[in-house]
Amino acid sequence: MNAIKRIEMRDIVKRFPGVLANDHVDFDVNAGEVHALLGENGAGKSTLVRQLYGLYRPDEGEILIDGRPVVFHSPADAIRAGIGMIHQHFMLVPTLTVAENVALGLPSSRGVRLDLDVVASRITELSHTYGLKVDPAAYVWQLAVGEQQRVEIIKALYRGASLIILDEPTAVLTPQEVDDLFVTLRRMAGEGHALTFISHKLHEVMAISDRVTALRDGRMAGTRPTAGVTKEELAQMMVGREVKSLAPQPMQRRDVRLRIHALHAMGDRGTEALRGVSLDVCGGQIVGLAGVSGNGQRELAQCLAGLRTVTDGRIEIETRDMTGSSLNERIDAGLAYVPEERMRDGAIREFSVQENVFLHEHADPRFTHGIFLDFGAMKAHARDLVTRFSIKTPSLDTPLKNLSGGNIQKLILARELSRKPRVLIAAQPTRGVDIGATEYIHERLLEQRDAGTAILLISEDLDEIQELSDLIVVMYEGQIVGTVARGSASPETLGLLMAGVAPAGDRGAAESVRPPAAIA
Amino acid sequence: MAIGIGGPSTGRATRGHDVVGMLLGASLPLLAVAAALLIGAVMLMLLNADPVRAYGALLEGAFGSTSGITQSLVKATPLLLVGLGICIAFRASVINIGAEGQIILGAVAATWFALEFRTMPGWFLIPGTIVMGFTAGAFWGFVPGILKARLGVNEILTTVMMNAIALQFMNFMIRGPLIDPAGVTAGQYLAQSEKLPEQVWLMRLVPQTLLHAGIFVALALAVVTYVFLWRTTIGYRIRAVGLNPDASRYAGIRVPVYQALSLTLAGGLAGVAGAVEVIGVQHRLLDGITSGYGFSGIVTALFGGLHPLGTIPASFVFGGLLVGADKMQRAVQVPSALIQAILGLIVLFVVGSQYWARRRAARRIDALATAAPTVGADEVAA
Amino acid sequence: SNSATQAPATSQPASPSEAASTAPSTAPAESPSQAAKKFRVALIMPSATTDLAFSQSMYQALVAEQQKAGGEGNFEIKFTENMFNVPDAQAAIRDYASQGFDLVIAHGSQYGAGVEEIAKDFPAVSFAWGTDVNTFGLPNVYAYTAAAQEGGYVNGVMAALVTKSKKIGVTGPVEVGDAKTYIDGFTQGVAATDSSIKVSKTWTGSFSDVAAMTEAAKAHITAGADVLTGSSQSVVGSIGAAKDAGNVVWFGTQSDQVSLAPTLVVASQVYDWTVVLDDMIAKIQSGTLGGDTYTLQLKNGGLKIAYNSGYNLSADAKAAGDKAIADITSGAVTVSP
Amino acid sequence: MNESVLATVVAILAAAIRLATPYLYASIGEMFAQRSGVLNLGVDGIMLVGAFAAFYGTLMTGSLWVGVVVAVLAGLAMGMLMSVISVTLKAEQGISGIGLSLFGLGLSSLLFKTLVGTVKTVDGFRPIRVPVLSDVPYLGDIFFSQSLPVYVAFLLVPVSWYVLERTPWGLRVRAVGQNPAAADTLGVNVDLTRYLCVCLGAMLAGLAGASLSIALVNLFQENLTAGAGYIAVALVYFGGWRPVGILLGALLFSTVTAIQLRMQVLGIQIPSDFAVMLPYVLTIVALTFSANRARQPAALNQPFERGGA
Ligand SMILES: Nc1ncnc2c1ncn2[C@@H]1O[C@H](COP(=O)(O)OP(=O)(O)OP(=O)(O)O)[C@@H](O)[C@H]1O
Ligand SMILES: Nc1ncnc2c1ncn2[C@@H]1O[C@H](COP(=O)(O)OP(=O)(O)OP(=O)(O)O)[C@@H](O)[C@H]1O
Ligand SMILES: [Mg+2]
Ligand SMILES: [Mg+2]
Repeated sequence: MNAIKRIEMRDIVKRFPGVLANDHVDFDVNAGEVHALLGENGAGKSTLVRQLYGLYRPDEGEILIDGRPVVFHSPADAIRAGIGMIHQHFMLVPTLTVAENVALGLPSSRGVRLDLDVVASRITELSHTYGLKVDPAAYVWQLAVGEQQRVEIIKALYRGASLIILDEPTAVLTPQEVDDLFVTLRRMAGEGHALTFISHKLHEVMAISDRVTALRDGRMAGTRPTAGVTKEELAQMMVGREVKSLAPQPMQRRDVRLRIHALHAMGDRGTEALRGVSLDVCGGQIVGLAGVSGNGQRELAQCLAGLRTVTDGRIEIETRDMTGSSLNERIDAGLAYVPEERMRDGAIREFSVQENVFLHEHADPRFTHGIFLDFGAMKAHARDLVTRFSIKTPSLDTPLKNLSGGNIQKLILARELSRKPRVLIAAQPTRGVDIGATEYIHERLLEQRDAGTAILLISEDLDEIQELSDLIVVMYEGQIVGTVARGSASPETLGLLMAGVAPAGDRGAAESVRPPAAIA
Repeated sequence: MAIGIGGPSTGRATRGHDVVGMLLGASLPLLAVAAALLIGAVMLMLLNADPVRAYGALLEGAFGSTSGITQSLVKATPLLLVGLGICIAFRASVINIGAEGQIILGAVAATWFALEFRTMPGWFLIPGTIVMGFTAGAFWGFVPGILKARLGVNEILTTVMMNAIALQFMNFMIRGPLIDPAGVTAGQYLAQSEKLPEQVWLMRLVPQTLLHAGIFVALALAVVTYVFLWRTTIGYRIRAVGLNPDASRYAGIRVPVYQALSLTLAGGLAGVAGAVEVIGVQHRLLDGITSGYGFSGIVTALFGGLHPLGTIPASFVFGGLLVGADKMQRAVQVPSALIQAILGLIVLFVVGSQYWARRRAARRIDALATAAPTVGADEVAA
Repeated sequence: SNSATQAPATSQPASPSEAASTAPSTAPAESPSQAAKKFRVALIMPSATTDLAFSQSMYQALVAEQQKAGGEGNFEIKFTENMFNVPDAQAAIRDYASQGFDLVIAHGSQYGAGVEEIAKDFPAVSFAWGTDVNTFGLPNVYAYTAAAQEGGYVNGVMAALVTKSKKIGVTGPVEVGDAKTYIDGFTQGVAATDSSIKVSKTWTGSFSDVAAMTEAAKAHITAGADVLTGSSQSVVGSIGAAKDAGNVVWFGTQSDQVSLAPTLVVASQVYDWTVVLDDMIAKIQSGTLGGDTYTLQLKNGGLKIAYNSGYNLSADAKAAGDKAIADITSGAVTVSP
Repeated sequence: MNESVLATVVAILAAAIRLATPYLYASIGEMFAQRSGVLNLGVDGIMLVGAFAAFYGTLMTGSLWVGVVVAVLAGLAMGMLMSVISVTLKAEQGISGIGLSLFGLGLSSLLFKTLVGTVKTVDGFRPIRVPVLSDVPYLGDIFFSQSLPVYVAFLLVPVSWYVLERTPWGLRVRAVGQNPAAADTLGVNVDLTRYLCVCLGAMLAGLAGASLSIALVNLFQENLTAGAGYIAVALVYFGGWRPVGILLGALLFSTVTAIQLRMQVLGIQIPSDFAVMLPYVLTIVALTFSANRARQPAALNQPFERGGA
């Protein structure tokens, strides 16, 4: 195995249609160190490291390993050079077992015969050395997100990677899992691996890294030894301005708008995803649903939207039983839904901005004559939204895919809010959106709350949950394992709840497995 | 799905700024055809036939004379009708390979209707047969449609199978229930129906040619299809379903319904093609009524960038190609199989060529995305 | 057309075709001198010239005529094959006519409508079509057909005497046209000879599905049939099956199929269109462009039973066959189509 | 009576085994293409070219093996064409396949007319009676009195299973068909893998054609396959992209066909057209009930572009 002592990227430039993703960036990592790469969404972090991994080719600049220039035509070259990467979006084949995923692309010790047993035992070794628990025989689709990440890391280690790149590895983990991961990373560094750690969470960067490089709009904002900097300096480097945090007014409680009673539903894998969820959301209240992804949040949202069949239990919108009714009926009843997967479920890339505004309402009498679309009325409405929500787009006819992630998210939010919903379900409303847009969206949500809408905020970003929610509900394995009022629980407590551990002595959480309505 | 990039991606785009795309959508397939013809030329030389003379004959036969042009239009009619159906289906990202069978069903139903009500006047009979054709074809499209929608049975396969079934069904009809009595008495059991009553024949537009009023039916339906796809709520949903079924579902659109609907409509249009072929050209039902329009219709739609209006010129060009090919066969006496091979190459090259169309489209994002003023500015400009 | 006026037979009295030729003709001016020398025929067929069946029988007849006429120089043949699509065929017919061919043969009953229409536009060109008996009362249209049932009957008579298992298998494509008339004649022949014999038929539904034909034949063989016959270009499959079985014999039709199984083909009914063409061409050259109908029969030699020397047919069977031919020729036996 | 019934049954089953052969070659080939994410609808065209190549090669040299080799090479050439269009140029796979079918139909007919002209027959593979086994009553006649290509076809079932499930290359194929992006990040060459699968499939399709023209019917004719290639594609779906499933599907289809042809011999009175319809109807019904989309390769019919959407 060829150990990398030092890897260096010089003066890297990478363009994409419509973006200068990397603008003359320098970046280097040494053996045994953790070098953090910090930056907002879209700053160019993934793009930079993807070039290091041979997924993209730099338009300008060069990559050197131990001082020697190298050109990677494909990941195969990078892997051969001893580079491994844990992708922001996992790169696993769900229909294959862990061992098969690890063995994929490697020659077998038995020539034309697969040697999965050999691979399996090697995997068990690695998991001992680095504390990465996985079952080699399990199918990937059966694994929780945290486990899947471990598989990704093992894949890299198995290939003898001496430089390992982790692209936002903590985004999907509980605070405890993050701690475990950091332990692993430390060990790896100790073993002499070079690590690149991507994140936009300052405290993580402070905790794990030896050096930190910040990117802003694809440009270098500087490289510092972590020891020598404060969070505030890093925030400055990353955003280029002060970040204001909002102080929402306490809510005025209104009537219950959304009542969920003992809800049961199956998941995509035929296992029960919701196991008796009960929850009330009142007008003028934001209930934050925290939890590690894959614990039933998605399924709950889909049940509420009428996109997943409820096997047992009841859903009421303003005391009307909606359990069996279709999405359209719920929309008429005043429900609005911002789906988690923006690009997949929330919008149509190829449709124009205007066409996307009317995904629900294209048949609304206001915008049609009979079965014919009334382009005049549609244009007027679309233009109104675009200007009111300050969405950046060349024109109303621009295909949506040419808009930035944040602007797309703004458009979806605008579309949903423009219906003056009685109940709003917002799933991961600011995922993959930069701080500017995030602030904007948060303001809108609070505004809507004060206007009396009942809002169920589903997010994996604990900071977001704690900042916005009047009431925090934690989900674990299809059940609500804790309900905490604003400010009455530390991230650690929440983390433990998210991990399914009822923290001893934390009364707030312990006794709160009852629906919140009961508390009040 | 990857196809259709050649044409404008939204209806509004046709009214203005996607001119490049349209030109590209038009020119690229032509280049592809040229490439295929080039290889054809090599084959011709191997068969020691003179390519120049051969292709001269092809052009001349297609567009060089009244009979050529009219014959091209005669073929363009069913091609356009089938192609329109293909446009609708592909916009819902449903692949319809069943046009052959749908044409047959349409033709059989039309024939049956015209013979059953032979005493009726033309003003009733002509629309009647066309509606019958549509209904029967639509049914033949509905079956695979519903199977896909409800049970996720792959439509490519069901439509292929149903072509075979339709063929046998017609065989049964034209030598059983619908067989020409005259043929039977004459002691020769020809696989063809009785001649249809004169009042159902579509008007011939040019004397001494087969050109018939069916072309107007096709053109009218092309406009209808365009309006349907880009000006109506149903068309909006079909396109949404095709581009992103998930988002459509989240928007409360019943995806399976619109997939089934698109296949049904596609079948209906193919059925009309069958009916028009019967009352416009053959005046009876007989073996080989589809003459491969079910497949060449797909290519035609591709030529037209899967756009109803683009398919109009495409059908004329492709119709001409087919007519010219026959003329070429006569002129240089090469086996008709050669033309078939060349047509196959044309299909391959046309779909292949769209690779560059996509490249081109991608580069256009650049221009749009780099300068991204807010809408306000855009309105000023507009 | 010009060929008619300047035909060698100058002694001929003015024929209707004079009028025809002087009447404004839509035929373009192709050099008369050349046409005078050369007799030009165009042939439009539904299947390939190599189908060992319907289309090939006519194509070969034309080639034979070409030999008689002394080769390409005097006798030009142009053909268009696989014209299953009728409108395309009509385009071809019209095209050939406008190129001033002397005779345009539309070799398929489905072309009738087109011939009727186009012949009116080209009064100076002679058209022939078949198989049918209808000239639409036009002076420049010939019609021709084949009494396939006659040869079928003869084959049937012999088959009845050849079979030992008293089981006979028939494989056909689709139950139409002379596939049907031949097989009907065949069954009549068998029944007339030995009513105890079981004739079972299989229709594969396709003119081209050889694999199905093979399998159908094998089905008959395993069911005990030791004599097979059938029609359409895909019977080659059945013959192949007979070959594999070894002890099964074959009766052919439309063209001589000995080449496919030199020892197993007992006899084939052969269409010989030259009988028709000889007379037709002579008439055309003498200025009569149409009006007659021809039927290939055993009587007029248009249908021949080609015995296969490679197969030793029992004397009495041969005798019975010859007798059947004689009876049909004399009219003692009439076979209904 | 009872004897004859048994005899008929044996005959039908023997025929079913025989008729299943071309489908097995073609479907298993297509299975590889589809497991790698490429829907190749051109099988019928490839079979035709393969069938002619095998026939012509045998006719010229008198050696069946030359015929087989030529058929495989012809299939390979067609496979390359399909790969360039659908893998490199990322064209819509369904349409590319139709184009390939048209081309194959035209090309094979053209070559036949220009090189051979009239119908000729060749001495194809003869049945080989497997010693001992072929003497087992009934079973012997059904299974062990077939020609070599038949035995090979059935051997292909376990072999292809092994290649797909038990070799590193098979693992790559499965990964590429499920999640090409993931395979790509592990240095698996997605396009190359697809090229290999499409070409392997095409070569097997070539053999399928050969099994028709020099084993089953021992001659070539225009459109010899009469659409068998499309059935072969259907059988892949029917078989749930698994060799054994495909085997069952092929046997089902061929058995029904064999029965259908005998129904007429046995004088069962249904119009021949409906008899001929039967296998197709049945396949649709079967597809309907075995609609196992879950097993469908996730990336089937999806061209792969790195970093692309
Ligand atoms: N394949 C691509 N094609 C076009 N543009 C791209 C592509 N990938 C990234 N971009 C753009 O390049 C810029 C940098 O993207 P990148 O993913 O590197 O940002 P990031 O720092 O990783 O953001 P995040 O924190 O959301 O992962 C963004 O504007 C993004 O939209
Ligand atoms: N897949 C893509 N193809 C083409 N262009 C893209 C793609 N993704 C992003 N872009 C371009 O990159 C720009 C930035 O995209 P991105 O989604 O990263 O926004 P961002 O930088 O995160 O800012 P924000 O999300 O806060 O609006 C967009 O304006 C868009 O034009
Ligand atoms: Mg972004
Ligand atoms: Mg990133």
